[in-house]
Amino acid sequence: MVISPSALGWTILLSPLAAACGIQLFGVHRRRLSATLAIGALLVSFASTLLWYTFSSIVTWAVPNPFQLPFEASLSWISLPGLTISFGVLIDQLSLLMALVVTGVGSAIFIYSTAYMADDDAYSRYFGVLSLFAFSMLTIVLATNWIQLFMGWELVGFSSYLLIGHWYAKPSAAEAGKKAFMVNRVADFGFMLGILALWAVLPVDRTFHFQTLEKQLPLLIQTGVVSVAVLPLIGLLLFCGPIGKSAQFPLHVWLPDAMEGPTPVSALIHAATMVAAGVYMLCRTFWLFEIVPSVLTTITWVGAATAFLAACLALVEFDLKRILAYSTLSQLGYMVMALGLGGAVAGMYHLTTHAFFKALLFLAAGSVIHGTHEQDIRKLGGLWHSMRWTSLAFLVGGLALCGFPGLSGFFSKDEILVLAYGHNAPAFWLALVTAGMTAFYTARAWFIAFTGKAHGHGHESPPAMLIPLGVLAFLSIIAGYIGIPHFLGQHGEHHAAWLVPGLSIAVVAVGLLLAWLIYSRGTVSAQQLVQALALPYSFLQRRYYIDEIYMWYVETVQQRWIAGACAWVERVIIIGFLVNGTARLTRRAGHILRLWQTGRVQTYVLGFLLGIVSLLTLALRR
Amino acid sequence: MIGLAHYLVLSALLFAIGLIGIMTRRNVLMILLCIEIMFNAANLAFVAFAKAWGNLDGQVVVFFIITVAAAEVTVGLAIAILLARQLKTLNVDEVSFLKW
Amino acid sequence: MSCLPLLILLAPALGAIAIAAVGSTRHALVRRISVLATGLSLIGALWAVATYDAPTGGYQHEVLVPWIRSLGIGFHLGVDGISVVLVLLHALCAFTGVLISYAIKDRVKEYYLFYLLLITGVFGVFLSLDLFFFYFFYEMAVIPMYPLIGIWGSDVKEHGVVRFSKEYATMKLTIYLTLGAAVALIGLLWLYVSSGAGTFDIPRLQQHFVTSPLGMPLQRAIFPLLFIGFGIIAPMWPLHSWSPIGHAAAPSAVSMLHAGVLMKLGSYAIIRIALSLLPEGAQMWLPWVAAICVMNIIYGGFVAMAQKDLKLTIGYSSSSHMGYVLLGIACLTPLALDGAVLLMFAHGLMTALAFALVGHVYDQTHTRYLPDLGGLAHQLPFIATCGVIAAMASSGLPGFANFVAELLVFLGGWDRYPAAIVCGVFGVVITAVYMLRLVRGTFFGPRKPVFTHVQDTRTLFARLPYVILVSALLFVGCWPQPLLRLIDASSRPLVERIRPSVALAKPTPERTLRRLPPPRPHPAPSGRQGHP
Amino acid sequence: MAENICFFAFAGLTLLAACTVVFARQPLYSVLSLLVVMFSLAALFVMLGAYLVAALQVLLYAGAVLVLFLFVMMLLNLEPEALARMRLFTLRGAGLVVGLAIALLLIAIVRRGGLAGTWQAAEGTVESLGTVLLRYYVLPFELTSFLILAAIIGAVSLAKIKHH
Amino acid sequence: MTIPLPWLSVELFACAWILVLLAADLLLPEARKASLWLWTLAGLGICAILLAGQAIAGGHHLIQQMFLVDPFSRFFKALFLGTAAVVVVMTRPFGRHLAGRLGAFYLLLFTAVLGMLVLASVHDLLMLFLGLELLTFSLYIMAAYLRTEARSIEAGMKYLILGSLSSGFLVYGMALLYGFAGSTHFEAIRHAFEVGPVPPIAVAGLLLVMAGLGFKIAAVPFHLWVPDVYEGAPTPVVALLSVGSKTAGVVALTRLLFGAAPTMAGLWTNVLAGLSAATMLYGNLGAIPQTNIKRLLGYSSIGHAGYLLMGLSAGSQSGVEAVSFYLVAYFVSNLAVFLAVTWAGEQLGSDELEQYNGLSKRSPFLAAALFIGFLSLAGVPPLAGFVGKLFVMLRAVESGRLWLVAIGAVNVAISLYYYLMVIKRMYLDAPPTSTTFRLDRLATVTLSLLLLGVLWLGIVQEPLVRQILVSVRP
Repeated sequence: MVISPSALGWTILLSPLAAACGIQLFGVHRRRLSATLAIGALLVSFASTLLWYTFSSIVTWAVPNPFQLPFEASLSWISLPGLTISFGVLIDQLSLLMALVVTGVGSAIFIYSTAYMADDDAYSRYFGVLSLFAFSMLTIVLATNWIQLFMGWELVGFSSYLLIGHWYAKPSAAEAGKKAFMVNRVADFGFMLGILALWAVLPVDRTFHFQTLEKQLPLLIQTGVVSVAVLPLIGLLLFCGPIGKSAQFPLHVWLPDAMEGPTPVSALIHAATMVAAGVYMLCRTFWLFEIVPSVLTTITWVGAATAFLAACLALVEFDLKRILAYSTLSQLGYMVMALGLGGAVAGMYHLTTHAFFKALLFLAAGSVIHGTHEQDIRKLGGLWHSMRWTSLAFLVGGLALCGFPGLSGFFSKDEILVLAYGHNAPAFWLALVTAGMTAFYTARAWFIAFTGKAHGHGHESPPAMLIPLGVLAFLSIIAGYIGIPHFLGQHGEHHAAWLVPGLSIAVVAVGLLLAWLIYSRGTVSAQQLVQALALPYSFLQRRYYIDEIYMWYVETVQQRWIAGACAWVERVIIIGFLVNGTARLTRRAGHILRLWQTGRVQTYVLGFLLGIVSLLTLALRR
Repeated sequence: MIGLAHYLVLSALLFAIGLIGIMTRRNVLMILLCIEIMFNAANLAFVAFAKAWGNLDGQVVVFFIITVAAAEVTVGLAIAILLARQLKTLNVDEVSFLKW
Repeated sequence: MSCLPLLILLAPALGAIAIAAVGSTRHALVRRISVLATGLSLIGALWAVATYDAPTGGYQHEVLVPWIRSLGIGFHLGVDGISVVLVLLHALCAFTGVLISYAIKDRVKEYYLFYLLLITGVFGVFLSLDLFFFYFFYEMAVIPMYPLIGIWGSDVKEHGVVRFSKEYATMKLTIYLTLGAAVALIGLLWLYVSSGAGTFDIPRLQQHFVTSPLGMPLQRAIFPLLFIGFGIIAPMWPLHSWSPIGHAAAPSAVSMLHAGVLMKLGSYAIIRIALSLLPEGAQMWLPWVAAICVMNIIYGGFVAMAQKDLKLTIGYSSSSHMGYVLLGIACLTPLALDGAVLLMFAHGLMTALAFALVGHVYDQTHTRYLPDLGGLAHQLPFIATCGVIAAMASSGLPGFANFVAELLVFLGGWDRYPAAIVCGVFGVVITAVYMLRLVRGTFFGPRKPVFTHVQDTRTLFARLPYVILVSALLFVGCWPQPLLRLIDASSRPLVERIRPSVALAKPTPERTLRRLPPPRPHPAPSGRQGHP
Repeated sequence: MAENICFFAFAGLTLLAACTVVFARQPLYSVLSLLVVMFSLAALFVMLGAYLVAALQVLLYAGAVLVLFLFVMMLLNLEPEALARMRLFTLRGAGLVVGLAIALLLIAIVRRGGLAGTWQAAEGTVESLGTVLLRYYVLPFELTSFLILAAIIGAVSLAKIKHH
Repeated sequence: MTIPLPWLSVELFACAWILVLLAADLLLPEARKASLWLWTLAGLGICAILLAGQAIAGGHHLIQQMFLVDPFSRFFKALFLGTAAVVVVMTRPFGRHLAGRLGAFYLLLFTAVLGMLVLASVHDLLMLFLGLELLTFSLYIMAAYLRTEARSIEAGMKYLILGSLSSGFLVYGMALLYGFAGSTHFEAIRHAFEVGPVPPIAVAGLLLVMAGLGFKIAAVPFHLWVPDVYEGAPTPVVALLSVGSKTAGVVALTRLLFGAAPTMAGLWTNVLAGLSAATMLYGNLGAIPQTNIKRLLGYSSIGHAGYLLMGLSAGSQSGVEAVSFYLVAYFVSNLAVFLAVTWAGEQLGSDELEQYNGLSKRSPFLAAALFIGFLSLAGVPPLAGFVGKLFVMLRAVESGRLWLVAIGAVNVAISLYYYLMVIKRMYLDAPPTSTTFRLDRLATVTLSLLLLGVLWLGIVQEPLVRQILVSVRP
């Protein structure tokens, strides 16, 4: 059997879609079938990706390897004169890596879900939507053009909406889903405009196609056909997309709320893959952002701010999943910052390792929730004793997150810090502080929830949940050693400076130490600390009041003032005055006109005579 | 010299007097009388024009108009009788059930 | 001569006649006749779509019978790429509407009689290639709405207090549309008279205007008459207020046709008559139209946001979305016009779906007032699924036809009216706000005890209309090319005739950078090696 | 000269009598004044050479129509007060004004003249008129008979008293 | 001087049949008089046959300079005969009110028909006057025919007073025209207008005659009798008034304007346009607040007069064609409505609109007939009225009076409003009682035929249009 590269590529993309359709059509009331379909399809996808990876790395001499990177296969989706939009798979190092993460981590989480969601009524729906998500995510990853990317972009948003609101009976879940979708919509407003504007800057032969644009754009700018002046605006508009999807400040508000969804969902979508799509998109189209340094600066600062501000929020959070969510925000901030600093490889590297350890952390948290039905860390404690494997997994993940030397997070974060050190000193220091805070809040969660006295009795989770934990833990440990940057095309130039790793290790150590002192040893009372820092603490507790401001805008400004005003205009002016007024006027005219009809015959005669008078006047005037 | 215009002015005045009568009288019978005045005014005009043209057509028309007027009176009186009989009034102002 | 348009048009008409002849108690028979009649039309429409020869373009499947010779009126039916798509839309909505109407239990015979008359009228408009019959069917489609809403509709209530009675709604709708039609009629007659061609035949008038175009002052004067007249039904701001209230008061199957198809008559008429016969007038007025469209989109969206009645919300959303259609028309580029027509199709299906399921919710719960609803996804999983689908389609989620259409409008319009397009993209955000609120408020949330008796659609038959609509939306959304080919075959020549400069913007095939495989019937996984 | 005197005399009489018809309070006076109008008009007709018409005027109008009027008036036996009370309220005032306006307009129109003509009467004797009538106007003549028939039948069927 | 009697056969037979009816009324025993309606119908039928014979022979024949037998007149004569036939059908349920006087009623109906037949052929002012008076006298009497009912008497009285007034103006106008032309023949008058100069006296004469005819047509401001008389008079008479008399007025006006004053078109088209606008607006606006169906139909008939005048105001042959079509459409639609109203009035015991509540449940056929009839009157496709309105408006656009067309268009919506208000009562509101009723067979058949005509003319116009083209062509 000859495996064609395009067939393999399409298989990566389409098998989850097939599973989603299959579940929707046949599996609505068949739980096992649904799960099998979903997992099977994703595994097929994963296997295809691996095969592609393997074949592409084989070096052949006799004939050119058909699995040559980059590879593109596409179908014409819309083909009109002046507009061609294709739908296809673009396979290069970047997409291959991302596809591996999506399908690999995804498979682990799918398997984990079979146990986690075992008691759920909407089991089939869950897997159906999950498969749809996998398809959508792969659409983004393998996109050959902006429109396909945007389609995947929207579809992941939709699946995220469905999955966050999976337990729709819970008002908070329903609201959270809505919020996530809406915030992303706002961001996509800019994104869409960016896509349109980018399309339109080309005077002729407009295209959405990445590779074409990548080749053409520098040429066109050089020849002056495309003005450089418009590109910053386009870049900023396009960056709106990642701000929403990757939950950058100030549109980060949806991600913590998204924790209302089932935990595997949080792991897959709101930690490992979907939220990273923004970063991925920036990498994918880095050729564009490279041209506009001003946008890159903006990106850097947005990323750095997100990293820092989210870390601050994580310091005071008590919900285990929300802590992880803020840490996700923070780490996404790192990635975006890396991109802003010109380090696409570093960003992707961190994305990958983060996908492993953050998925691990979430799945571990899920395991905790599954075992204890509790996610407030203050009500947890001593899980180390009752849930040994889970705790171990959390520990590995946590340490990787902190950037503990030797674990994957250390390497990838280090890349970013090095980059920042080299390019942007303020950002570097901010990132460094953030690293310390990361270590602190991770350790805080660990010490409160996993060590100390047990509050209730949890029970260890079934193997279907533990095995994925093990796999991900393994990946979190080794991901720093398998040469991901190399695969992405970064060669040699290892930084001689030991200063950055050193500083980083020191800061992490300080963070861990502080957390140990406060939460394990109790040397410093957490209570006293809170009282001492009451004002900033409450400020953080209220999440900088950003939610309140948005709420005020949505509920008061938009709903009550703008929509209310429009509705008032509609009701009173257009319907009440113009339309009904005209109707009233007409009826009134009828009432007035018929007043002539007094019933007295002489009034009628008078009318007749008046008519005659006017006719005679006419005759006379002629 | 009395000419056509004299007769026509007379006819116009007569016609207008008839109109005024119709407008000002309230008794159906009086209104019918005033209508007769109007017809007569027209008759006068016809005859005058007949003389002006020197043909007899105008006079013939008057013959018909007189006949029609007579018939009209017949019908009018019949209705007046009905009014008096059924509504006990000949005052047109009182016969105004149908309105608006 | 082709009998296809005759089949499509006469099937519902004969159905109506048959129903008139049937005894008034034989409900099942009446329903069966209706299904048969609309089903035949649907088959005809599908056949017409399948057999329309896009490369040839122009009017096809023509039927021409001289009707009133002395005035140059002919019974001229036929389709081009634009109308064939709308015929299909109408056939789909009509067929599903008839199925949805199974919920009607009162005065069944009269209901279906009027319903089929309405259907006939709308088919007639889409199929007519003669101004007289165009107008004839146009008016004919309006009138059955009166009894349909008046008898089988429902009042629009708020806190249990009637805000708009159905009598008010239906009267307003009928009068408004008649007034609009009358205004358009003046334009049509003026056009006929001043053309000097002595014919009502649209293709012949088009040809006539090629050789002897209408003077600019006349075009400038006639265009607004036609635009406002037909724009009322489109519905164009600020003459839109009949439509949401009409939607809200109508029984669901009627709302389906009303919002799904009837509103498209206006935009279709603008394309078919105002644009194609008055090109210069159109050029002059369309920038203003674009401004109005922005009002439609933004204002309609915000008003929808403030509504608490499900149908009113969808009604205002329709008027907002029709703004995109008009915007696409106003842009007057091939892409935007393609998008506008495709959006008519997509929005028609979407809104039909939305009204169908709101109708089901209303039938079951006897309320459409958002604060009273909630948690219905527990009792109505199928309907809730459709609801989410409709909401997503409405807010332009990729995979649904609406996305493609809106995208095309945006792409096509970007060069012409970037500001309007920005507002249009913003309108998508607004749509998402109220649509999600609607879904959230109706279907999500805790199970409410008052709704324990509420039942989902159970049988496959009852689900059929929803399935048809959703599948059509998805099918076109995933694979729009077949329909776009048809639309483009007719819209491009139209735009090129109006604005010859656009023709220059066509890319030459040699300069396209990537060679693409020709469109395939199925998206089978295949492709071609890109640049190594 | 004599013609002038005659004309003005009869014209004045006509107008005077007509005004009396309109403004008299007693219906009887009105009817009798109308009789005067008829007679003076007949005189004018004679002056205009319309002899037969003048005769018909006297016979038909004065002799038949007005007698009928009187007869009905007696039949209905209504009191004079109720019959005619002239009050100048708005409607009547308006009527007066409009009537005068029409008179003025008509006079103005008539005085613009512009009419051709010989002012040479064709003698409207019985013979000449009869010839014209039955030669050229036989259709209207026949039609008139049915008109009268309709009027009579109608009047009878309206006014006759039920038997039962 | 010989008169070609065959060309007068219809009118002569009508005269003869009037005498037959008179004799029958006098001679037949009371019990047998119920069958008089059949006699009337038979008479109308024979008239129609004679008319058909004339039509086959064809041609234009001007008899004695005053009676023009041409396709145009034959076309409308057929319409008049049809109207009268339907009115006869209407009198069937109504007959019991007329015990003992039915014979005279049919006789008067026939004299009215005779008047209309004459009006269709007029080519002379005197003929016009006599035809008009013959028609009007019959209608005066018939309007007051329910002599025990105050409303009927009042209607008769008002109609008589205003009718006589208008006759007065007509006669005066005739006198002025005669003074201008020296003859009452249309030919002579046309000649005088052509030769010119045209003094004010001629214009005034023409306008006064138009006013007299405007009274028949119910053009504002000569329309004021209409609502009252429609409300008070017996319904079949109202039908005759509204269809027959109005059509006769329009026909006579057409004859007059096109036969006697074609060169004055510049004047009278403007006058007619002004009258038309006022008439449409008054009729349709005034109809809105009405609560009595007959009164409402009265106002609506004023509105229709406006459209008819609009067509005439085009001042062209094609305008007359449009008006002819409109009249036929109006004939079928309005007679269908009146037939239904007659029946409904008999069954409901009143013509108040309240009584029509829920009619669709009490008598679906009647309600459907009113539904279709009203919509046709409003001008909704696929019904006859729509085509009529379209044609009329088309011709008005041709004549360049867009403002008039605009008013006409607005009035379509206004008229639809009040028609729909009645339809709303019939279809949407609850009936006061649930008793149902049916029509007798004759009425059902007639009504069905009329409705079929409404539909047929709405869809297949070509045969009628051709017929009209043939008839109107000079």
